[in-house]
Amino acid sequence: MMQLSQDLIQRYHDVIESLGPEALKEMLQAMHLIRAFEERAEQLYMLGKVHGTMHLSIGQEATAIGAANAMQDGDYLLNHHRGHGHCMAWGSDPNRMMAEFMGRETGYCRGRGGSMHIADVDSNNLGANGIVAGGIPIAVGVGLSIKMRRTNQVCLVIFGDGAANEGAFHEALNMASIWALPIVFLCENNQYAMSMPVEKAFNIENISQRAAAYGLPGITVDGNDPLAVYSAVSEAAARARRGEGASLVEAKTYRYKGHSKSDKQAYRSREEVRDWQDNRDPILRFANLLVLAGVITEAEAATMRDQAIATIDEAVEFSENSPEPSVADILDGVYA
Amino acid sequence: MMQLSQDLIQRYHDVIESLGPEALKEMLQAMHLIRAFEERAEQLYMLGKVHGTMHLSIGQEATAIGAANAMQDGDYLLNHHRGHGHCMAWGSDPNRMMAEFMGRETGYCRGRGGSMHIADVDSNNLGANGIVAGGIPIAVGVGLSIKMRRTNQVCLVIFGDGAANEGAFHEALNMASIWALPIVFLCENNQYAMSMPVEKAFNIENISQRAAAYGLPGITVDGNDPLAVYSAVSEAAARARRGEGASLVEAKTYRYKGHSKSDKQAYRSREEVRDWQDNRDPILRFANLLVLAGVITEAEAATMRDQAIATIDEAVEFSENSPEPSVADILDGVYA
Amino acid sequence: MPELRELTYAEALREGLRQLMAEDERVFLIGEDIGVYGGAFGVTAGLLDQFGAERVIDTPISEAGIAGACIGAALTGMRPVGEIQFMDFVTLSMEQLVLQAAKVRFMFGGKASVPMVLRMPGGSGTGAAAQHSESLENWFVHVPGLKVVMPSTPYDAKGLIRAAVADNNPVIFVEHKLLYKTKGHVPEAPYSVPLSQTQIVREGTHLTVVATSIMVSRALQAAEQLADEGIQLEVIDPRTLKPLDDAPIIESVKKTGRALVVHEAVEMGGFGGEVVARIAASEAFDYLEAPIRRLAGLDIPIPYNRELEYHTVPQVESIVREARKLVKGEY
Amino acid sequence: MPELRELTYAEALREGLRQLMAEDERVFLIGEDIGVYGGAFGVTAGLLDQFGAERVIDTPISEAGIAGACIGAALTGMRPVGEIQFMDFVTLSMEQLVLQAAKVRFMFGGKASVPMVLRMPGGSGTGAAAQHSESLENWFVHVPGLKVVMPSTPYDAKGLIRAAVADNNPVIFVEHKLLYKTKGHVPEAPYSVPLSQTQIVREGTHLTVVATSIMVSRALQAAEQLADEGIQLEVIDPRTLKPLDDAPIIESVKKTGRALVVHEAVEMGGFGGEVVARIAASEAFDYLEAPIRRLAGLDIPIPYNRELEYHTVPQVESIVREARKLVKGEY
Ligand SMILES: Cc1ncc(C[n+]2csc(CCOP(=O)(O)OP(=O)(O)O)c2C)c(N)n1
Ligand SMILES: Cc1ncc(C[n+]2csc(CCOP(=O)(O)OP(=O)(O)O)c2C)c(N)n1
Ligand SMILES: [Mg+2]
Ligand SMILES: [Mg+2]
Repeated sequence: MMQLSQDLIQRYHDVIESLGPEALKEMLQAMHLIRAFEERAEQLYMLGKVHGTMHLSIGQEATAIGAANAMQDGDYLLNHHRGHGHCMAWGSDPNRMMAEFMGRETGYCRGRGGSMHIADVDSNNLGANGIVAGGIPIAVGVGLSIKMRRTNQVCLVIFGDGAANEGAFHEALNMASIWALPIVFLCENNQYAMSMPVEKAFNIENISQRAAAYGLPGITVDGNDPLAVYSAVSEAAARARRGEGASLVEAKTYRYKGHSKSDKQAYRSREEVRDWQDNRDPILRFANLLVLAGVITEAEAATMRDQAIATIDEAVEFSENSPEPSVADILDGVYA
Repeated sequence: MMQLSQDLIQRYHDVIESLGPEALKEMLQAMHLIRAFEERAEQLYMLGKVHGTMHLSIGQEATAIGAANAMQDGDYLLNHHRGHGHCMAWGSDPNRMMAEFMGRETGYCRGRGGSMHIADVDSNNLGANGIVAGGIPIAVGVGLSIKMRRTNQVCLVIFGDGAANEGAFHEALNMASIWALPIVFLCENNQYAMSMPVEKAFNIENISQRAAAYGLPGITVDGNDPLAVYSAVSEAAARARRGEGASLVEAKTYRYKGHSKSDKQAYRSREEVRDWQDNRDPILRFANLLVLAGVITEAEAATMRDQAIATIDEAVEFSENSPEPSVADILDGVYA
Repeated sequence: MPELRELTYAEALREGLRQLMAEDERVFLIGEDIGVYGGAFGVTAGLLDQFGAERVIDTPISEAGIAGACIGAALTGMRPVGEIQFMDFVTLSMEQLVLQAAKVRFMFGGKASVPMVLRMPGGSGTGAAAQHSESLENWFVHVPGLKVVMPSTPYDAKGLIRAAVADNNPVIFVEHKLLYKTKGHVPEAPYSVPLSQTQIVREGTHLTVVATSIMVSRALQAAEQLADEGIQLEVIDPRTLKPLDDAPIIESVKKTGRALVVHEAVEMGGFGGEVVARIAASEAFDYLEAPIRRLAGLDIPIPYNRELEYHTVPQVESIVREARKLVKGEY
Repeated sequence: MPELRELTYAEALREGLRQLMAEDERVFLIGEDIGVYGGAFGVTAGLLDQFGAERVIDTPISEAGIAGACIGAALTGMRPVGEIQFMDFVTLSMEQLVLQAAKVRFMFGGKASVPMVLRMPGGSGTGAAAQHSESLENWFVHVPGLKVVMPSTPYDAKGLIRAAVADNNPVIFVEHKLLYKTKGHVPEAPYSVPLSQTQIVREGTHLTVVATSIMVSRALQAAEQLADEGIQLEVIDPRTLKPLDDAPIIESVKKTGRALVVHEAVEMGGFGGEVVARIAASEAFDYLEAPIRRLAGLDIPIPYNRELEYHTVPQVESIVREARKLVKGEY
């Protein structure tokens, strides 16, 4: 187990207190679940049981969990292609997620969407998105709608570092700012956009600096620390709920796996990956923290992974027993 | 005549010295020419002698003249819909500009382009543009090409405040920054994008602040002062020529006329317009400065407008005597 | 007989929008310069005063943002009506419209809907040159999940905007700059013209002319002229291009044995091909007495010069000429 | 007989690009992940090592910027070859391509040229779902000033990329994901396949099948199967969709009396309509013995599920079925 200073625990004291032990435990458990889901997804892919591609967020679980836990019931989520973690953190049912991944009729999208398009409209999860930055302008509309309907909701929109160089990012952040929309823009900076390192794609230190160009607050946090993400997103959401408008939060994290199924990863070194895995793994770190803070025992920590795997085993079974969509229904669901 | 302090003259001492009396006189004369061109354009429009629309830059002549004079032979220009002044300042022939405006075969674009598309490829004026921000990504390509061809050119791209909210602005400034391209981005902030005041479209004080989001230098200058624009653009161009990359210059100015032919201007007060006309007119101010600085006499100043009008009279005559394009050639010039 | 109330196409749209907004709080307008300016073509004039800035939203120049704003609002219970100032600028909204608005419902297994309308004026004829005169409707016709509406009269404009806003799908609503000032009968009380209902605008026996938007009135003028020569055109206006109600077209061609499709958009790759292909594949094939022809925009950008611009797209004379040739077998 | 050298479609493109870059310093590549990654489909693998980062430029995810970069460079003496990672993302480049690249020359009175190529893979079949499987070529066919090329074999891929780069106009170069790994004869020495030269891929007497891209090989397989039944298909590949060399198509239909147009893109509003309309308007009309039909993508977004995806676009079986019906008069 890694070392964690008492100092750091002190720093977290408030947020640990406010979340309480149950929530903290659930957060860790959920991080395990995300990882187990994605490790299984990769396996299924290797076994030829799924078709298409997938984008794994292994190593980035803290951002998803920290952010989702900072939001309230009734809030909206828009996320992106590397979205399994975001959906799961938002409370999606692993069975229906796995079924979607496996293209089954019981999946969230009846097998029409797949890995990149998981959505659960009933829980205001407005979906992952196959288009880089595709969800960002949509968030503007969600924000407008919240304002016009005078509800107390907030929209969380998650995207990668690469997305911050699309024109859509620019237009949307500006609109959100001038209209003071209740949106939290969360940039999950995992250091690469496919093969493009942030150092080459940006001539600035932190992507959160871009907030100033729109008159928005911007902050960069450790994306491998669920509590840091939780705090920053909570503050941004609170600001939004107070009617003070949007914020840009940047969470710096790292993806362990290739960009998608077929990535040789020639653009980075094994050492770099190993360094993040060994020294900054979000699950290990958080488990460690909770043990040191007395929230869970080492024994409890040790069982969580297995529990997660068991849940995923069930999800796979559920999916494998689920029917494929019928070709007879192929024209369904295009028009309302 | 307006008052101008000796103080201000002192401030301009260096730039006045470096440009020299001939150039300064020509600049003033060119400002008169732009205004005369556009006043005539408006008249012709009213008389029903032209079809289509036009965007007049009356009141903004200083930006065009200051910027063009800061550039060198061989440099590139890309500009926008309100571009008569930019083209003229770049040295375009008033006859061929007017002929284009009037849709004649002798026009720069053989009557195919019209007011919004005047270009003079021979002088590296790559054209006005009917699409807000349309020229900005093109500047990236010009910058890349200069770098690859290892010439010592610079690309000046001019656009309005409204253009700075298009996604294209964002993508292009970032690309120009990460590749250190020899581009001067000149934002001609005339306070409105059609009916949209900058205060409503932006939640920041100066558009030049956006430069920081890309790691570029940004500066805001008085766009009604040709020497201020000249200085800022000169510095940006020099930086580009030294291989240090792009800059964003914002020139604050004001358009006197409506956005286009059919603008009731309900979005601003007559007083506001009159205030700019009476107290900050770029031509009056610059003439004043040159008289006070002893560059021209009052008598000379008094004749310049008439000279400009005479030139434009000729341009109209040239155009009216020019043939219309022939319908037989309608398919010409689509493909190379 | 009481005199029929007349409105312009722009007024008809405005009245339709005003009634919709008054009835349903979820309907709002968003676009560039639609507020105090009243829209580049005046369609929304006065609506800001009536409904306030929260429901008549002026945007920065951000066409992707406008489309996104409509989509997000539509997904969460509102009924946005966006405006793209000139159809040309929708080239900046394509990702949002085609990859998001059109597909979200299907990708989510039929579990979301995007009830939005995006209005935009297309067409040439105002000297606005190549970047302000596009007719891109067939791009949208090619996109599953979108509907495409193109009214040709004030009456239809008012009725179709109502049906479009009531529809639970993203609707691309294509207006025409030259139609805005044209007048026609428009009842004051709200009414819908159903989507996907092709209309036979004029009955005739010799040639079926399928025309869209501004070309409908030109085809009617051509029909008047040809009637003097004893040639009777049947003029058909699909009004909704997607989903297309093609039955009346097929029926008509079965009757006339000849077809000409007329639109302003560039011929190559245009909607005319779709109509021709529907006819050529149908049971009308056996009734054809002449080749099926299109008359549409030349394969060039719209020129600025007035005379060139005029000759770039079909006009009454050219419709007369083509129709006559087809009927007389002079092709 | 010496053995014919075989390359995959991706290798053929790479070899073509490599030769062009070696010969002409003005040619450079720009796109997302085309450098060290070698492109999402590996087309540019190794070219960074050979030509360096100044000529194989990795960009941020900025598709409008990529298009603009090509246009500006082309206007000022370079010959850029851009890559859009998936054709879907070109929805973000439409303004630059359609309002700038395509129109600049005409708007400037014929005084500028934009010699650029933009490569992009379209098509379904890899399980990439609705936002990564578009076939949008007909959008570009509809735009004056652009050329549209769509190679169906490794041989054509290499020869057409050379002709496209040599062309002084903006060329949209549409590849197909499923073709990248297909193999075929490709000579090593540089050669061009001229643009706008339609090819008769297989001669036959009963039915003219016009097919594009991946559908060419499916049509050929269908032809093999039908040959066993005594039905001889003539298979035609336009290769360049715009400008379209339609004469061989018309001639073929005059011979066979029947036509079927097959493409993957959605049928409605697609390129098939153009081909049908060309035939229906031509002198081949008098030779037609059957309705002209299209077989193309369903009017739905591409589904993720493998089985649904398969049934969304034409396959060998469906081509066989449609062709047989047309020849046997069972429509
Ligand atoms: C508009 C668009 N361009 C390109 C792609 C292809 N693509 C998918 S993900 C990706 C990288 C995205 O990087 P980032 O935003 O940092 O997210 P990450 O994958 O790192 O989570 C790219 C280039 C896409 N899906 N959409
Ligand atoms: C992409 C696009 N959107 C909208 C327009 C319509 N339009 C033309 S100029 C203009 C205002 C531009 O404002 P700004 O950039 O500030 O330039 P200015 O007109 O003030 O010089 C608008 C909305 C356009 N031409 N292109
Ligand atoms: Mg990333
Ligand atoms: Mg302005």
